[in-house]
Amino acid sequence: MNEDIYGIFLLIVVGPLLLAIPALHSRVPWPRHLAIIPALLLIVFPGDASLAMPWFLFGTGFAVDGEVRWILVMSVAVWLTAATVAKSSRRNPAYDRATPFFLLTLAGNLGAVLATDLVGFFSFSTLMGYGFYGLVVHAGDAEARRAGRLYLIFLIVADLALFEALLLAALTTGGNLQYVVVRQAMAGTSSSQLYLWMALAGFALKAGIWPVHLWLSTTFKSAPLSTTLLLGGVPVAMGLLGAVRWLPFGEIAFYVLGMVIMVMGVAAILYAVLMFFMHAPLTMFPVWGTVAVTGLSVMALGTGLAHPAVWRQYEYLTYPFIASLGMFLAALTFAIGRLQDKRQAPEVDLQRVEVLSPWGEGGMGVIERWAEDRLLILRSLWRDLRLKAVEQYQRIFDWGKPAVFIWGWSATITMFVFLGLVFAWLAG
Amino acid sequence: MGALLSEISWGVVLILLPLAGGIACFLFPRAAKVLGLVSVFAVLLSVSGLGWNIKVNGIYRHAIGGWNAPLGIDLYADGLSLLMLAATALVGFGISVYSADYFEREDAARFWPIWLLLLAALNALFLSADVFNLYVTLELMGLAAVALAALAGGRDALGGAMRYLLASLLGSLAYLFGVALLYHGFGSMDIAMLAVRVEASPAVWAALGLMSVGLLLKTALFPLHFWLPPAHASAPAPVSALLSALVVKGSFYILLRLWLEIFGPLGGGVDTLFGLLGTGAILWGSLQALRQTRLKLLVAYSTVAQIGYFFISFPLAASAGVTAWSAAAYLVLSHALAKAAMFLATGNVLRFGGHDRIADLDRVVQRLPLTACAFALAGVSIMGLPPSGGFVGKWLLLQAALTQDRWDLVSVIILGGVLAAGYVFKVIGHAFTLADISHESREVPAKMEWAALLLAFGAILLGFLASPVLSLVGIGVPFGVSEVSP
Amino acid sequence: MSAAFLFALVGVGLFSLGLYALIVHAHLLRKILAINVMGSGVFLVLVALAKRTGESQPDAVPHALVITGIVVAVSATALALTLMLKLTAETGRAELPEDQGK
Amino acid sequence: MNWDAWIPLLVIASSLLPGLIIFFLAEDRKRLRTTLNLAGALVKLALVCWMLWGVYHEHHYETRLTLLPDLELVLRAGPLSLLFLTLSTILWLVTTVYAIGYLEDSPHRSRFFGFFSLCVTATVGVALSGNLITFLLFYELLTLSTYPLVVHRGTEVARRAGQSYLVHTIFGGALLLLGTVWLYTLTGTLEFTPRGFLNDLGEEHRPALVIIFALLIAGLGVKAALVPLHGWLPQAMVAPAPVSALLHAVAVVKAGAFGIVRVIYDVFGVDFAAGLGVTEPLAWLAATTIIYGSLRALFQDDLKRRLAFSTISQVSYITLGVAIAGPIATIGGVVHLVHQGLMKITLFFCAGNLAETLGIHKVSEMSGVGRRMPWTMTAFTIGAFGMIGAPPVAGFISKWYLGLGALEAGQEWVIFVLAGSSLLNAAYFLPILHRAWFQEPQDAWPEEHHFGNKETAWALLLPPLVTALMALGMGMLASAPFSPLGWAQFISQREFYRP
Repeated sequence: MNEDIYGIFLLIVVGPLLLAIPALHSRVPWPRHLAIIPALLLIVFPGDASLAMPWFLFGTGFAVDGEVRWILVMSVAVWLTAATVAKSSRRNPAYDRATPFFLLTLAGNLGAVLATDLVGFFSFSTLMGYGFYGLVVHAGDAEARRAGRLYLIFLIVADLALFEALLLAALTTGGNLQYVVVRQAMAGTSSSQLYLWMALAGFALKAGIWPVHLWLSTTFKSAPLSTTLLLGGVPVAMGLLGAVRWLPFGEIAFYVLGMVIMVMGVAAILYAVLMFFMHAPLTMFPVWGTVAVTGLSVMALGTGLAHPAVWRQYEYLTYPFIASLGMFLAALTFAIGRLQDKRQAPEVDLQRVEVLSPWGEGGMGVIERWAEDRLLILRSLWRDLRLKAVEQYQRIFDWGKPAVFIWGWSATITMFVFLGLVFAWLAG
Repeated sequence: MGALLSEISWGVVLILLPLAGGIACFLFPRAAKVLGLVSVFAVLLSVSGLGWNIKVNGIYRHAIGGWNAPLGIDLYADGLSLLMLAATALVGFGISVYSADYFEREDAARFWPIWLLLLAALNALFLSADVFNLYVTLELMGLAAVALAALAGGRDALGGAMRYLLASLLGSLAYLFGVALLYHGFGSMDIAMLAVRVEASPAVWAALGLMSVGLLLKTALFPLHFWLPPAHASAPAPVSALLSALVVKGSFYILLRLWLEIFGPLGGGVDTLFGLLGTGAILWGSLQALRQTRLKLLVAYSTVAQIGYFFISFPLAASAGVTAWSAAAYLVLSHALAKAAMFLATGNVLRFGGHDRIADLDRVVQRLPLTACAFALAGVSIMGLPPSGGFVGKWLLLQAALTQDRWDLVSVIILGGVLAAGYVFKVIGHAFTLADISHESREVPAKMEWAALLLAFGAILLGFLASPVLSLVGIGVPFGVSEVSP
Repeated sequence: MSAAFLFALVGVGLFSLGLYALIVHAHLLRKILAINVMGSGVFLVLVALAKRTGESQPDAVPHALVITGIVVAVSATALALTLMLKLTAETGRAELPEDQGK
Repeated sequence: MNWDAWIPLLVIASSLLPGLIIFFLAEDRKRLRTTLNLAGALVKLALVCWMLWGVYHEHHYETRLTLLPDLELVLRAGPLSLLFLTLSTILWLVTTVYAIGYLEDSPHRSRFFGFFSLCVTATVGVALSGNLITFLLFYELLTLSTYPLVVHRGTEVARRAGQSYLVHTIFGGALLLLGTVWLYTLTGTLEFTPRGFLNDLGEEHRPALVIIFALLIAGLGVKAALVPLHGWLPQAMVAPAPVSALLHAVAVVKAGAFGIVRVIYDVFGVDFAAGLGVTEPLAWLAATTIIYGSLRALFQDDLKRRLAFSTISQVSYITLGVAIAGPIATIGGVVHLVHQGLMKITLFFCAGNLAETLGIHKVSEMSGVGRRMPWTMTAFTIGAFGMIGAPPVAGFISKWYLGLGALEAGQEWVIFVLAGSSLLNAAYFLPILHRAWFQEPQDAWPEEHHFGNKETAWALLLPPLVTALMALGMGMLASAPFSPLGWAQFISQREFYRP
C-alpha cells in the first residue's frame, strides 16, 4: 500500500535489535533514545501503511493505522520516559549491562504492536518477555533474581498456553493467522472454547491479572524505577492488546466464560482494594493500582464476551482505552517512584515488606487503623496465608538448583492438570 | 596370446612350480628368500592363467601323463577350486612378502622350502579329482603345516606342533579309512564317478562318518578344535596366518566337495549335526576369544568361531543350495584374507612391543598406525560389517536362513557377529589407550605393515566384488542349481 | 565269513586299538606307535577289501594306494619322531607340555 | 551413464579421498592438511548446491554399482536425501574450521582429521543411499569411523565411552541387518520408494512386517538415542568438542533419525505403517524419550552431559514427527532434522569454547561467563532459545508444525508432550543463561587461556556464530524460498499428495 515508509517500518524494530549488540550501542551516544526515534517518526508520519513480509516465519506483516497509533503513542511515551529516567540514574553501574535488554524489550514491544497476525505478535511478545526478564534481574541482587524467576515461569507458561491457542487457530484457518481472519474463523468452530481458554489464560498470565498477578507484585518490589515504569505500560497493556486482538470479541457470545471473567475482574478489584488497605507500603501502591485497573479491563472483556452487542457498541474505544491505561499506570508508577526517591525509602525486602507494614506513615495511618478495626480477623487470617506462601517461595528460591527442578515439575504438572481438565470438560 | 594361455596346462604348473621352487630354496638357502618370492608370485600368475582358462573354456580337467581315472590321476578345476586356488595364491603372496622381512637368515632357510611345499600341497589338493589323491595331498599339507608350526622352536611351539601332528594324522587316517570303504563299495576313487554310483548303504554311512570326523578334526570344528589354539598361537606370525587362513580351509574344501558331490544327496540328518556343531563353534569360539588376554590366542579362537560359520551352510543348503554354498565360499575367501591380515598384524605388534598382552597394548594406534588399521579392517570383515567380504557372506547366509525360517541359525549368525565385534574392539580399544606398563619398541619393517594392511584391504574390497566373484565361482555349477529364489 | 572280511575286521580292530592307545598314553613314542598301528589297520582294510566279491583277481588299485599310504606314513612318522626328540630336548620329557602336569 | 550419474559418487569421494590422504600426512604438515580439509568441504558444498539446483529442476542424480547379485549399491539424490546432505555438508565445513582451531597443537591430528573425513563420508553416504542395503553399509561405516574419534583422547574414560558406544551401535547394527535381510527375503527388493514398497505384500506377512519394523527401528533407535537405547550418548561426551558436535548434530544421531524417516516413508510408507499399527507405539516411544531426556538433563551439572541429554530429547522430535503420520507433522519432523542440527551444534561449539578458553566444564562454573565471552554466550543463548522453541529461532518452526500436525492427526496428547518438553527445556537452559549473564563472575576461571584482546580464537568463535545465525535465520526466514521448511514441505507433499 504505502511502500514509501518501508524502511521506517523495518527500522523501528531492527534499529533497537541492532543497537542491542554491545559493540554498537557502546559507541553511540544515547542509544536508548536513539532506538526509539524511528518509532517516533512513524507516529508523526501521516496516514496508514502496511508491509507484508511473507518470508518471515510463516509469513507475517506490520501495519499501522489509527488504532495501532494509539498504542504506539503510549508505548513511545512510556519508553522515552523510561530511557530518560534510566539515563538520569547513570550512577548505577548496571546501566550498560541493562541497555541490551532494554533495547530487546523495546524491539519486542514495538513489533508486537505493529504485527498484523498472531504469530508475529506472539514472536515479538516473547522477545519482549525475555528482554523484560533481563531488565528485571540485571540489578543482580538475590531479590531481583527471585522476582525474575517468578516472572520467567509465568512467561513460559503463558507462552505455552498461547502457543496451543495459536496451533488451534492455525488448524482452523489453515495457516492464515491474520487477526481478522482468526477472529472470524474462531467465532464459529468447535475448538473455539479451548482457544478462548488458552488465549485468556496466556494473556492473563502475561498481563498479571488477578489471581496470577504474583509476578507483578514481586517484580515491583525489587526492580529499579526505570523498569517498574515499564511494567504498567508494556506487559499489562500488551496482554490486554493481545486479548483484544486474538479473541473474537463481538463475534461470539460465550456467556458462561464471560461471566466467569467478569467475576474475576470484580474479584481482582476487591483484592487490590483489600491489599491496599491491609498493608500497602507506598512502593506497592502502583501494584495494587495495576491489579485494580486490569481488573476493570477484565470486567470489560468479560462483558464483551457475554454480550457481544455491547462490545460492538463500544469497540472503537478499545485502543484508546488500552493506551490510556498504559499511560496512566506508567504515570502512577513514575510519580510514586519519584516520591520514593526523594524520601529515601528503606531497602525493600521481600519478607519484611509483608511482615512489618510501615504503620503510621503520613495520612494513611487513619484509614489503616480504621481498616484494622474492621477487618482484623480477615486481615490476620489473610496475612498468615500470605506469610505461608511467601515462606514457601522463599524456601524454594533458597534451595537454588533443586528449585529449578521443582519449578519445572510443578509448572509441568499444573499445566498438564489444567489442560487435562479443559480437555475433559470439552469432551464431556 | 589367448591360445597360448589356454594351451598351457595351468594345473600342472600350479603343482610343479612351487615344488620346484621349494627344492631350489632347499638347495640354495642363501637365495631362499628371492626364490621363494619369485615362486609364489609365479603361482599367483599361474592361478590367473588358470582362471582365464576356466572363464573361457569352462571346467578344467587334465589327466596327468595321459592316464585317465581310475588308474591315472586327474586334475580338475571348476569355479570352487579356482576360488580356493586364488585365495591361496593371494593370501600366500601377501604372507610371503611379509615373511621376507620377518624371518632372519637361518629361519628363512627353513621356512621357504616348507612353505613352498605346503603351497604345492594346497594347490594339488584343490586340483584333485579323486578321493585318494585328496588323502595324499591332505597328508602332505598336514605334515608341511606341522613342520612350519614347529619352526619357532621352544616348549610351546613344539608342544603345539606335536599335538597338531597327532590330530592331523588321526584325521587323515580316519579319512583314509573312509576312502577304503568307498572304494570297496563302488570301485572308484574319482569323485565324479562316485557321485554317479553312490547309494545309501551302511558302508557309505560308515565312510561318511569316518571321513567327516577326520576332516572335522583337521578343520578344527568345535568340539574337535582343541589342537588349534595352541598350535596357531605358538607358531611364528606368518605361519599362524598360513595355518588359520589356508590350511584349515584345505580340509574344509575336501569336506565340502565330498558333501556336494557324494554325500549331500544322501540326506540323513548329518547336515543338522554340522549345523549344531557350527553353532557350538561360533558361540564357544567367540566366548573364548572374548576371554583371552593374549592377542594371538584371541585371534586363534576367533578362527575357531569363524569356522563355525562355514558349517552353518550345511543345514541351509537343502532348500537354498546356491545361496548357502555361495555364502560359505565367500566366507571362506574373506576369512582367509582377513584372518591372515589379523595374524600378520598381531605379529607386528609382537615384534614391536615384545609381547601380545591385550591390556598393555599401549597406544599401538599411534605407534603402528598401519598395523592397527590392518587389524581393524580385518576385524570389520570378521564381524561381518559392511562393506566387506564377511558382510557379503553373512548376508547370503542370513538370506538363506530367513527364507527357511531358521530362526535358530539366524540368531546364531547375528549373535556371532556381535560377539566378534566384542573381541575385535576389545583389542582396538586397548590399542588406543595408554597402558600401565609401557613397553620397549622395536622397529617394524614397512613391508610387514603394508602386507597386513593390503590383505585386510582385500577383505574389505571383497565386499564390492561379490557379483564377479560369485559368477566366477559358479563356473562348472559346483553348487548345483537348486536355488530357492527369495 | 570270507578271509578277506576277516582281514578287514582285524584291520578295524587294529585301528580301534591304535585309537585307544593314542588317547590313553601320554608318552609321545607310544602315541606315535599308536598312530602307526592305526595306519596299519587302515592299510589292512584296504588290502583285504581289494578282494572284491565275484572277481577272481584282486583289484590292483588298493595295493598301489597302500604303497603310497605307507610312504606317507613313514614320512609322517619321521617328522613325528623328530618333533618328539626336539620336544624332549627342550622339556626333558617326551610328553605333550600340558600333559606333564598330570 | 551420463555425467549426472557420477555426481553422487563424487560427493562421496570429495571427503573420502582427502580423508585417506590425510591419514598419511605427517603431523606437522598443518597447512596441507587444512587445505585438503577445506578444499574437500568446499568441493562437496559446490556439488551439493549443483544437485540442489538440479533436483529442483527435476534432474535425476543416481549412481548404481553392483554390490551383490540382484542387489545394487545405489546413491540417489532425492529431496529428502538432499535435505540431510546439505545439512551435513554445511555443518562439516563449519565443524572442520572449528576442529582446526580446537585441535591446535594437540597430538594425532592427522588421524583425527582422517577419521573425521571418513565420518562425514559415511554420513553423506547415509544421506544419499537409494536402498536399504546401501544405507546399512554407510550406517555401519559411520559406526566404525566415529569410534576412533570417541576414543581419540586415549584415556581410560574414553575407552570406556568407546566401548559403550560400540556395544550399543553394534547391537543396533545387528538388528538392522537382520531386519534388512528379512525384508529382502520377503520382497526381493530394498529400493527406497516414495510411500514404500510393501503395499503389494500379502496379508499373511503382516506379523512379520511388524517385527521387521521393530527390528529396523530398534537398530536405528540406537543411534537416534531412543530410550532405552540411549545409554551411549551421554558417555560419549568425553570426546573432543568437535566430535561431540559431529555426534550430536551432523552425523551419528542424525543418521539414526534420518534412517527412521527413511524406513517409515520410503520402506513402509506412512499409510502402510499406520495401517500396520506400528506408528503409534513409535510415537509413544518418542514421546517418552523426549520427556525422559529432558528430565535427566535437569539433573546434570556437567554442561556437555546436560546437552547430551537434551539431544536425546530433541532428536526424538524428529521421530515423533514422522510417527504421527500426517503431512504437517512430517514437515515438523523433517525440518527439525535440520533445525536441531544447527542449534545443537551451536551449543556444543560454545561448550567447547568455554572448556578450551576458560576450562569451564560445569554449569556451576559458568557464573558471569557472559561478560568474559559475550559472543560465545550470545550464540549459546540463541541455540538455547531455539531448543526451548521460542520464536523466531528455528526450533519454534519445528515445534509449530509438530503441534499443528498432531492436532490435525487428532493426536492431542502430543501437545502435552511438546508443552512439557518446552517447560523442561526452559527449566534446564534458562538457569544456565541466567547464571552466565546475570551472576557475578568468580575470582578466577578454572583454566584460562588468553587470545589477545579477543575472547577466544577466531576459528573457535566464528563457527558457533555462523551456526547460531543460521538457526536464527532459518526460523525468521522460514517461508523464504529454499529454506529448510520449504524443502520439508516439498518432501511432505511428495509423500502424501503426489498421485
